[in-house]
Amino acid sequence: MSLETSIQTSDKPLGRDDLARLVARDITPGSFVNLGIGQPTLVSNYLEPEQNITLHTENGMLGMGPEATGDQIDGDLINAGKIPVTELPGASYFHHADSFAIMRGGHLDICVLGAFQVSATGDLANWHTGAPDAIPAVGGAMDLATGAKDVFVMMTLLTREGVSKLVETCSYPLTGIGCVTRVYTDKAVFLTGPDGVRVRETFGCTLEELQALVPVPLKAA
Amino acid sequence: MSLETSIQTSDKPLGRDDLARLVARDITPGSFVNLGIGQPTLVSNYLEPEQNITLHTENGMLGMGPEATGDQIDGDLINAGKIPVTELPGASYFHHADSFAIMRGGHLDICVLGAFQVSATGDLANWHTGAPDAIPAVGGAMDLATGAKDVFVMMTLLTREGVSKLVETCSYPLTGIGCVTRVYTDKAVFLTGPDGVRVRETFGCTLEELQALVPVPLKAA
Amino acid sequence: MLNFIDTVGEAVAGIQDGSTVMIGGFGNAGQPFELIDALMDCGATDLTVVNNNAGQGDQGLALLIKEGRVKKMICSFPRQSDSWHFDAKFRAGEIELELVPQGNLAERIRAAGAGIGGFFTPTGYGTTLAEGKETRFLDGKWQVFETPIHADVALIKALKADGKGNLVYRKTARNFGPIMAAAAKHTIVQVSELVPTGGLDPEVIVTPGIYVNNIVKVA
Amino acid sequence: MLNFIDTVGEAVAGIQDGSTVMIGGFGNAGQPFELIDALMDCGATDLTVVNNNAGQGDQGLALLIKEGRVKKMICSFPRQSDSWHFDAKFRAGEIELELVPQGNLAERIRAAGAGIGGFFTPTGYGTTLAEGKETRFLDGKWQVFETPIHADVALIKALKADGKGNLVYRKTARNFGPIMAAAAKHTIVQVSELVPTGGLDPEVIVTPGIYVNNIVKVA
Repeated sequence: MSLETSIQTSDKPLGRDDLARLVARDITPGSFVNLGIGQPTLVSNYLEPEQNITLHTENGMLGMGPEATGDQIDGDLINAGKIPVTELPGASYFHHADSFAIMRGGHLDICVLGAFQVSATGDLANWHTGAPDAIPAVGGAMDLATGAKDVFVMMTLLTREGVSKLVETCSYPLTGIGCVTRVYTDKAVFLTGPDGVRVRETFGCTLEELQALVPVPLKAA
Repeated sequence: MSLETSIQTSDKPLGRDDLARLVARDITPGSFVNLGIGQPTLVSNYLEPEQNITLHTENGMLGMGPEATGDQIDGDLINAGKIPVTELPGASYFHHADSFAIMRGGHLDICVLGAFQVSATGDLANWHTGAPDAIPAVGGAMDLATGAKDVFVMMTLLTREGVSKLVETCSYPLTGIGCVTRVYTDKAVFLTGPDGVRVRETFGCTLEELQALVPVPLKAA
Repeated sequence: MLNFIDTVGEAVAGIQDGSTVMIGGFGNAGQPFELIDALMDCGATDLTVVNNNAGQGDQGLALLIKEGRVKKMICSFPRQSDSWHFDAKFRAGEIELELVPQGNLAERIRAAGAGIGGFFTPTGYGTTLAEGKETRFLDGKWQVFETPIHADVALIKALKADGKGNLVYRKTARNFGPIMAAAAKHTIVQVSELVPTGGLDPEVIVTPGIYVNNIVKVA
Repeated sequence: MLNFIDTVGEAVAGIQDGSTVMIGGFGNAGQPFELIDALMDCGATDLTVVNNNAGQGDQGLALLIKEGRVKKMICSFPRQSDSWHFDAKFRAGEIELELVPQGNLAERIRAAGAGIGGFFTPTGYGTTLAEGKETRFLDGKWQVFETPIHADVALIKALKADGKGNLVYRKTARNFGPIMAAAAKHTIVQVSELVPTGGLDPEVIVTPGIYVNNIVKVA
């Protein structure tokens, strides 16, 4: 058995929920975590109470609970995606400058973000396609990318057109430089850093097959 | 009757309490005020409830009440001079950065400070004698001098040696530049500004007699 | 000077053409809808508006933009599924946009209130949003120089005010309210409840009354 | 990581020689006397201490200074009627002093916690305390460049903590506690009362537990 197959941990690509479960499992107990809008929000469904994870939302709260339903819905209690959420025991509220001081001061252990592209050295592009007619919107993405101790990205490895989003150099406008430490995709988990890309595990492909899809040199972690 | 005598409002120099009463009377109703350590603290004894003045203390409070006595004394409730004080209805507490943001952000209407020297253009020296063996201590003096909309000084006009503390140029190390707008002394009230010194009123002397004591050109306000 | 005012119309009556107006809220939470409607009615135009977003749907800030009353938006997240009025004005070149990372937006507003003339932050370094800005290597990181955002007026929403103008907020509706109140020359607050002076615990007040000018109770 | 610890000795046991230690309090209000005594007992030396003052009387920080454990003080107001131990060390040239205007001290500590690499402030411009510092004309005023004060450890005092490490304070004893908790790598808190998680109203928490590492209840 080759080294490549030894890191294949699933016989098919992971779906969004399986990937979210994997990210959730990888979060160190006791961590303070911010989950970005979109796919990263799914991670909250798979955090176990015994992990004692505290969720931060940029709009001024620590101790955010699951999405609100029915009578729980309260327009004054929303997450960064403007979706009604709930409050867990031990939650706290603060204003926007204090909330971003938590992010920018390096106090969050992990943030999980979506991405358009990630470079081999961990540059992140997730806020702007660069299309000339696009109206840009950045929100808290740059603050999270720069401030969190670890930045995890969740994305499909390929675009709909089959092009790798893990790239040598981002062609989309950057969100942050050298900030991404892990990339969770449907086909593999990548560890990014100044020394290039290592592959922790693959899903439904060998490292060799993965390398054929990705334009940056890969090696097993 | 000469112009000089028309601004003499007392036939003798003012005592500390009379001066404090005068400062208190001059504070616009509804103002937010910080009273420095020492002589300025006396002003609080003469503020009338109907003036609706809110006192700020740099160590984290708005709505400070009079000095605490007897059972009111609480070690957790002190003023900038570390003297136990009381809390008025409508008071609020905040941390040190928020407290100094109030001062530095220009939100206080008036601060009243003591001084070693004030220059003709409103430079203030009140934190350090400059003596080589003196141990310096600055506290919040520079923040107040720079941040408050109006800086009133309360001091005796002359040192014990009879030297004017209102000077052409401060010889002591500065606290702030061009910040003082009024100087309340036992012998006169001075208005300072970029155009020099005007005298609003004198106590126990004529403007001419005052001019003989002070080494900067004076004119009536 | 603190004033308790009966109607939102009177509360915003002093806002001048050409003003910079901060508007609290993140999404709908903390949006002072009634004050924005009153600003719409009062006719002030040529406004620079500071808000996290650039209006949603057909109400509030979105209407101000639609009616051409906003010459410039300073915000972090203008593009949303229902930001069609902003989108149309922007594509037509009829509104200026200063796009600011949300943390820089918050910190720049805070700086204005706290008397800070400018600061360095790592956020945005190496991105198009930092183009042309001064950079410096500090604390082991490249950082970008950012300046305070001052405003003539802030329109914010709080839960309660006491007789001294002290404010408390509710849950994530707090968001930009406290820092905008401190940054603006004139702060106008709509509250759900007025309580007597002494009716708020001094330990829990979020915005001291020193930052508040006009208070209007909204049903 | 949050730990509830039984004794002040264990709470401070990890403090290394050469550390920068922030100590809360303004005068006696908010001084964590028991933690300072434990620091005295634990033997750590060659310390840089950040506090508003430089010790008073014959207790707490004054004793640390007397025993030669503090190589440098960063403070705004060292000279007091009863600061004799600091005065003696300073006159003997045995302690270094960085004298900082109190508002700069607070803002520099806040900057460290908030990830700000430096800022401009008018405070101190034209004075000896700004000598040699970069200056710039901003917002119509000359301003001075100031840098964050980071610390290895903060020792602070709060009134209550819940099971998540959230803190509330009491009256003017709040002072430097919240900003020091955010600025230090490791924050050690003595509290008068522990309450269950959920026992503090989320609206009134001053220091969220994210800033807290060791909590010890002091009788």
